[in-house]
Amino acid sequence: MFSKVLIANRGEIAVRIIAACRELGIATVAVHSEADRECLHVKLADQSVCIGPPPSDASYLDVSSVMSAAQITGADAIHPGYGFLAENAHFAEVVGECGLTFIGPPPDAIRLMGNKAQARQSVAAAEVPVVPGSERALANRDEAVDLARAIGYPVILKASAGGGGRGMRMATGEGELRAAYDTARSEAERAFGDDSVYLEKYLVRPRHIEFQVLADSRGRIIHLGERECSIQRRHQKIIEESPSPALSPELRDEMGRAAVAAARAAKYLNAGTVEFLLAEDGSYYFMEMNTRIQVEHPVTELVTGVDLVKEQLRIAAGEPMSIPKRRQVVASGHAIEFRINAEDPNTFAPSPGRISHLSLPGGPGVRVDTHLYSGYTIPSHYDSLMAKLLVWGADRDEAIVRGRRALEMFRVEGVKTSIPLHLKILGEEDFQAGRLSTHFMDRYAQ
Amino acid sequence: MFSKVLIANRGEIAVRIIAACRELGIATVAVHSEADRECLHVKLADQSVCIGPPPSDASYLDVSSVMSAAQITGADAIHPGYGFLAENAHFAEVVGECGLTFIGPPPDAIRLMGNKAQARQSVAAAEVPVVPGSERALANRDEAVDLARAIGYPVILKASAGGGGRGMRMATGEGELRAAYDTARSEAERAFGDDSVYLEKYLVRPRHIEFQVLADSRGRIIHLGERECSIQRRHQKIIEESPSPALSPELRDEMGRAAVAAARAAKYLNAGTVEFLLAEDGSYYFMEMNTRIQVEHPVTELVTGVDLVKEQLRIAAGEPMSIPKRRQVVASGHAIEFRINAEDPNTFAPSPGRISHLSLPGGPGVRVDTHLYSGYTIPSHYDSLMAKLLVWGADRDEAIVRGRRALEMFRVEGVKTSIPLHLKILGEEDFQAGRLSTHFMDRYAQ
Amino acid sequence: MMFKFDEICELIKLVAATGVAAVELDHGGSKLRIDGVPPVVFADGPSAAAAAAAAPRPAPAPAPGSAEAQAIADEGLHWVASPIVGTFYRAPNPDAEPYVKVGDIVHEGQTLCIVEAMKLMNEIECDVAGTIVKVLPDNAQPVEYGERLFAIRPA
Amino acid sequence: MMFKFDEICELIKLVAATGVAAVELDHGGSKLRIDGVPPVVFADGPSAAAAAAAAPRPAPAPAPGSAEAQAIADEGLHWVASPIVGTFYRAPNPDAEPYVKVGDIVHEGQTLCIVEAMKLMNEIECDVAGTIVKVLPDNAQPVEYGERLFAIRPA
Repeated sequence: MFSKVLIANRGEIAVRIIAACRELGIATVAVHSEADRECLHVKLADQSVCIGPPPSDASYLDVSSVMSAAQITGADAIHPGYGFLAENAHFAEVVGECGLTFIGPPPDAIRLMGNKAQARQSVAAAEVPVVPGSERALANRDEAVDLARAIGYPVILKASAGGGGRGMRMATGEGELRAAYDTARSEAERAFGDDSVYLEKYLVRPRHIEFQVLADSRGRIIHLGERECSIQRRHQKIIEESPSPALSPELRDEMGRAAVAAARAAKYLNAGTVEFLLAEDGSYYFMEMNTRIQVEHPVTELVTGVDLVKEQLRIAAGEPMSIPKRRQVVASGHAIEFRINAEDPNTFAPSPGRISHLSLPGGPGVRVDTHLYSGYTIPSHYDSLMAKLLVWGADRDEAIVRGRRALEMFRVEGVKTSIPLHLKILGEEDFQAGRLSTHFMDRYAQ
Repeated sequence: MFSKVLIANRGEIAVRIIAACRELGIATVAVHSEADRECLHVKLADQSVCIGPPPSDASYLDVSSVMSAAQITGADAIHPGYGFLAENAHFAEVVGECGLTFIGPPPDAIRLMGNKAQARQSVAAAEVPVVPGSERALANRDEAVDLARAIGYPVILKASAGGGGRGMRMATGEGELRAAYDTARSEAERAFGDDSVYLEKYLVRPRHIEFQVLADSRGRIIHLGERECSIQRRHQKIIEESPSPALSPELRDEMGRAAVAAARAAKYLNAGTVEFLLAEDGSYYFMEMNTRIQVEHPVTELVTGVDLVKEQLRIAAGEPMSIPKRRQVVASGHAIEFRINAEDPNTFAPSPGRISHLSLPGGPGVRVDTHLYSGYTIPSHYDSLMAKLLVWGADRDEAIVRGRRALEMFRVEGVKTSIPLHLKILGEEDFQAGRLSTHFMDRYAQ
Repeated sequence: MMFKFDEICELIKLVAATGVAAVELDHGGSKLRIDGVPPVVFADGPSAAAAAAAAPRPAPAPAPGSAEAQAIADEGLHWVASPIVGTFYRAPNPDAEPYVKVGDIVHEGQTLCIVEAMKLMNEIECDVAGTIVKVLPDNAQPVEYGERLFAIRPA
Repeated sequence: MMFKFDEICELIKLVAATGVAAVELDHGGSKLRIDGVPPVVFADGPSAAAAAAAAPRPAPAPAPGSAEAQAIADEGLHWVASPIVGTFYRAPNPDAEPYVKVGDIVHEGQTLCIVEAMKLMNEIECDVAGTIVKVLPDNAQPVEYGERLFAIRPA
């Protein structure tokens, strides 16, 4: 096992990694920008090094500063957390070249999964379903019609050069598609100066379902069940839960096997997440693989009892994962995560500032991962996540009422928080009934 | 279910009960003394009433003030927590006479178990083992010798009028007993003015093992496994854990059945705890039954997933307990509780004062039940318990390393705490090996 | 130095523990001053700063939310507070006249009101001679321990 | 100074921990004043406490634990801080003379030291003309970003 790990991150995930290291008897080095001198991870680590000014690109994203900090402190491994350098294949390579261990997958796996087209090709070759479509630009209208007939309606036309919803046209039948084809092309031309469009199956109200996988150097790859992350706004997850109210044991088993196959195809090692879109008809499609520990990993920890960050450390050190081979990982109960951001609950505008009063919820089934303390000033330079509130209940209903009471007992003064938004979502009949989709948050669109 | 519950307690247990009430949709009334205006339970409850000056006997122990507070707020039930009025049969009776529900056992069960001799007789009649002995004063030395022969050595002579260790004499054989008999009598005479002594089997290094029971109005009585509470000082528990490292599944089953039999003999209702002494040879003896929720109840909650306080509320409201009948309550993993007191870790002297900085541990397997917040002043009028730190691990070893890291990440400034004591205990080889007894803390005696 | 380092530490701890406002020493050209722990002030609304200024809490304290008690505080008035939790009644029965009303001259030992607790009618007596300036709770209103009932201008 | 540095540190910690408002000492021409942590005011709205606590932090701050930096602060000196994380070297190689030593007169652009990071030797240049008053890190000592390396009295 490592003797000293440098944590190339800040805030709650740095604190989380310190906890795992301590439990394994590993010394920790915190790095921090000038804006983070008072951040909790700096106070809790065994050593700390200031690596740069407040902007991330000159501190947390600066490979050379992070590596220097590792060298002057004698760390033998680096945990990147999530964000910042976590999915930077070049960084992972540099760490290895300097003779240290990168706590994450091999650079090649990061690189493969970081390229959407290559990732899609790689998992499709492993017979993992991908969203059916043309991938390449369509030659003409007839090709679109033929393809749509093959994959089934509804379909969506997207600008090859596009993004942000512009140049996108949905069609539920052939007539509509023929009409939409020209519109989409001219929109694409106007918006991007390139009129090529491609076609994909359109998923009406898909759910975001992701599977946690673990792969060790002994060739063992397992999944630890799913997390449903459909409650998101502009692709930012807000609430995650496990198990998903939409999965039958059979579907879970099938998707889990697909996730393991995707990881195997990437020659994956360490913890990773395979994201799927789940259509209303039960069909599912690979979206992408995140090659790092995720913000919402505690949801899986709560229902499985597995400490994912400790597993990361064990796997990176060349040990087998600690989950007994004969024991199937059995999820028990239901867990929900609420991301508590320092932001206005209505406008979503960031609300940095000083925490003048703090009282965290406790009691049964409550977990709080945070770097907050009373008197701490949330800097404006980084993301607004200030705490993850997690609840566990014997079933989904208990998790929901527990979530409500924990949110009510979570008292923060000095900054605006997303707590009122979470309470609003919990009050929605659709949420309570588990009727979720990635469009859930549209109801709150301004 | 109740619509409004008054909580006749303060501090962390009042906060714990508020959490349970909120999860069941019940409004809460906090009561508080003048010293507790700023206590967290007052801030978190829906309503609060000041019931008296700081001393407990004029506030939290004043039946009339508590009842008046219930009446002016329209509460329909009272939860007594632990301590204060929790095991006061008269109070339970008054609550009933006023047309409110006492959330606890019937007054008769409280009264029966509150009388040590009657409790012993009652459970012995239900074939629950009690410490063998004479119960009454011995007539002469020969009676002592005969009795000792019957119950087996070692035995202990105790002053009938005694207490506090004076007039107590241990004997490992007949010769020793004959010699000790006169000494014990004359010591008893000198100490208490009464030379009568009785004899009991002496347990060499007993463990304190207690079983959590639940009984509902449908006649169902179950146990939820044991807690080992051997780490105690002057009968004050310091660390509790579940399961006990000393119990085989067979012994657990047998003692659990004895605990249920004891509760049934008392016509018990609601949550209660049956305490046993477990001798080194595996024999066990009923000590007493605590007719209330206990400080250490979260240990059981962590390994079973059952919310005991919510079960208390359901049972008191006449509902069946929510644990499915066909589902055996299965304990999973290992839980340890550390009582964090505001006291000097070496002298055990209370250390009231203002919390100038607070940062609670989080992350996997950590639960904190507390009423602390940064800026809160711990009053000197009440007990020194300021937080209960609980950890869960997949096994005892994980629970221990997690306990260590959580204690290290628990940062309190402004008062002295027992955190260093806990770290010292965790470092003991005997603790790590599970070699526990009620004499464990003797090594730290001053 | 007049004090050793350890002694100064002890003094600081003592000041903090006892809650005294300040200790000042001036001896032979040496000076030592320790200001005590400032009171913690809680407030729900925007009046936090104002509340912070009003540091020392008078005993008995005004009931939370009792705005009027706050408004007419600090005028040299004497306050009669409820010694028990219960329901405040201004008169011995619903049809009777109130025991006292604003402007009445009262003497020590005179009954001012009843606070009912546990079906017992507790007569609250006046502990000062003077004039009733204010009756704070409404009739039949619940009152908590220490809640202010009457403001009296001592004679 | 009447107290040693460590003792003052202890006093500061004690003041913060106990919550006392201030400690002031005046002895034999030496003065020490420690103001406590400002009181916490709980409020929903913008509060005075929040503003009071937002004490301006000087930039670049002395590295934590850098006692000497603390001791000779605030004397109108110019500080040269490390722009990178790495290892501090006073000379271009182990056998060479240091680039500069205390008392040397330096000019803008002059090399003062090397900070090695990732096997690269980064020459740190002087950004002011003046006299070297202090060299803070020892040779071959690791330094963090913003850590003070030299104190220079500007010419």
